[in-house]
Amino acid sequence: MGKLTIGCFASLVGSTNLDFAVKLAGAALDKGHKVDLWVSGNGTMLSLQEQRAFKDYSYLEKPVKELMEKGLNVTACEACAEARGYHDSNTLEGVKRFSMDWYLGSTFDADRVLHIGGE
Amino acid sequence: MGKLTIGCFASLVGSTNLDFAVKLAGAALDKGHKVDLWVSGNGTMLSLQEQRAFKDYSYLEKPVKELMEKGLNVTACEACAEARGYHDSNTLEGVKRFSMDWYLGSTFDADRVLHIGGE
Amino acid sequence: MATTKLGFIVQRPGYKSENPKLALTHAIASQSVEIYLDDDDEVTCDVAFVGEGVLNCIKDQKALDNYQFNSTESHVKMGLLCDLNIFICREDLEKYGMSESDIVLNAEEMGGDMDVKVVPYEEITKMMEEMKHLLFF
Amino acid sequence: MATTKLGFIVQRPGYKSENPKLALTHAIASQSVEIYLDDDDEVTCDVAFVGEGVLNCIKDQKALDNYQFNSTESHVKMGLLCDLNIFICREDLEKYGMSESDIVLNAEEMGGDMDVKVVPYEEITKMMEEMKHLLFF
Amino acid sequence: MKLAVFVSDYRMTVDTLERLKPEKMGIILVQNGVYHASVKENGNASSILDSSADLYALKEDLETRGIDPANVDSKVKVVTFGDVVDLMFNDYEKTAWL
Amino acid sequence: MKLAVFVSDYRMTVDTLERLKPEKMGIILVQNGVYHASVKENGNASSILDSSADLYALKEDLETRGIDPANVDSKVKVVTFGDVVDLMFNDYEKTAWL
Repeated sequence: MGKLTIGCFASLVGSTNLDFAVKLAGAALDKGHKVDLWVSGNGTMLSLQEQRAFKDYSYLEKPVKELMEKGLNVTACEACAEARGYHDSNTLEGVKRFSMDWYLGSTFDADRVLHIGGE
Repeated sequence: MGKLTIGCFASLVGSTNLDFAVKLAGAALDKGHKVDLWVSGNGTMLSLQEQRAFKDYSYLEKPVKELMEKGLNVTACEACAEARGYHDSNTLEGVKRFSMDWYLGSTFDADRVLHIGGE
Repeated sequence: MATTKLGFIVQRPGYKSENPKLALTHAIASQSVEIYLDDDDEVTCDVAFVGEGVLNCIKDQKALDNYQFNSTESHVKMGLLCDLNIFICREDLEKYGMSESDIVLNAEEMGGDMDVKVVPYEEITKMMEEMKHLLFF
Repeated sequence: MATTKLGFIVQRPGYKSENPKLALTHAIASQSVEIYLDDDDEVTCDVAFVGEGVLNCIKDQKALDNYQFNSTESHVKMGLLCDLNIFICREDLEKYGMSESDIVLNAEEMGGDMDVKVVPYEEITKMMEEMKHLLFF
Repeated sequence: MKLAVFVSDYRMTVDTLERLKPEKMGIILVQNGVYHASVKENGNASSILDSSADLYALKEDLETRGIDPANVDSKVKVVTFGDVVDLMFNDYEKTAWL
Repeated sequence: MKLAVFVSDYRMTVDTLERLKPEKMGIILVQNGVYHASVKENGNASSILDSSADLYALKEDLETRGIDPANVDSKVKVVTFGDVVDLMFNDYEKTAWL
């Protein structure tokens, strides 16, 4: 079993990039891999708590919480989050916040890295 | 003098769509026009309070406040905001939140509409 | 009594951005706009799918099963249910190898009476001429 | 002691998305990554601008004057100041009608020693082969 | 109709522009759209400059990207945000943001 | 190198794909990239299908867009999220998301 680091830099609602990242993370965990998920840029939207669940919009809080219980490690870029008004006080429980070096640190011993940039 | 309604549906940081919308609104106000700014979709990011000012990111809270003092009318799409975790309690002071019909209502007597979609 | 006509032009496929859905939800909001207007005033919305935008109209989109959110198809149906004029460019359907059998045509199963209007691009040009304001998505 | 090499490939112009800047800020973060690693382990980052990505390297970008945020140019200079290898594809510069006189070449005025490396695409391919992981922006 | 079309991207992702045939058209290059005013790809200027529309490019967006407004194609008039407002109100009736 | 390239868009905004020449390449069509697996533009299949790479398309993303996985081009293998994980770990070493 290996380690997969996913970096997702795109936004939550509309583009399905974060939806894709979360589903892929789930599939990798199910196969016994360790998974780190780094969200940066607009992708930090994932880390904000109390997003309302509407059927017209992606709603990832529930699947992310379930995957964190299975071991998914989610970290948001602190500066990208702060610039958007997402602070420690309104971050989803269990999601960590670090500076960008965390992502590089995660890639150090990753067997595979999937960096979702493309916006 | 006329009325300009701007609808901005794209995100705050990175794309300069909201920056553009705010500058255009300012230029129109300076010329004596009335300006309504509707933010929807990822554009609702504009409405979240306490965004940290970093030189690497757009920071629109200050210019938006200044323009609101000059009469700029800013309204965010309530559902789009809620879906992203932006609630009444953390909305920038002076920014209104309504459902999508507000945008259509604003266009009713607008002389010009600039709808910034394009994502 | 006055009417302001808005033309919504959807030029891009869905799912990469939520704009095609937002076009439909905003157009549907014309149903409740009177709370902002004087009696008898109204805002009406026509919606046209052009270019790659016609890909939004493919039927049997299983977004709810796979990603747990409503498909763009369901939004098109909601628009029909609200009696919006929904135009689909015939040339662009053909360009992408599609015919009427591949796309949403109506919202009959939800009790809707309206059909989508598959029309030559020329008709969409005419619609754009008639509108007071245009909103491109 | 082990080194993990990352290759950052910037394929798009800036200002439409913040990704080109985030490529540089993340690559620069390799300077402080040791807090997450054992002694002597390291992560190094090379950055390459290809395709329309080379437009990020045009000099005299006045983003701060016009939009009150740092330009992508200033991020390229910060990368040089942090001694990153920054490659710019020569064929793509030529494709877009530019020469070395149009682009950021160094960060001398900030005390940097490194120059950007304007190289044939082949060199960038070689860099990509050498890296353990690739990150496309 | 008199239509002001905002082109905000260099790599166009829609084909709408070439299909619009208003009686009067202005193309306002903004954001990454300003690259059309100066960048030559393989020696060729952008095909947008072949349009019979009136062509404008936003000064602030040119400068932001390192393009000297003095160096844009002679067919393109460099305008400020204030000029854009005047164009919208005085010269055109409707707008399209592509 | 052995490279898995994720193509996530129908209208490509980069020219990177045709320039990548790894020893072994897989192209995984995801998100709006899945349109390449089935849509014919003016009667022509996507030029991506001419690639000598191994071609895959994500089942969930096909279905989401109303494309029946049974109807994709015969060169394209339909895969699940789980299959994508296995491809990444077993068949390729590096990834590129275009």
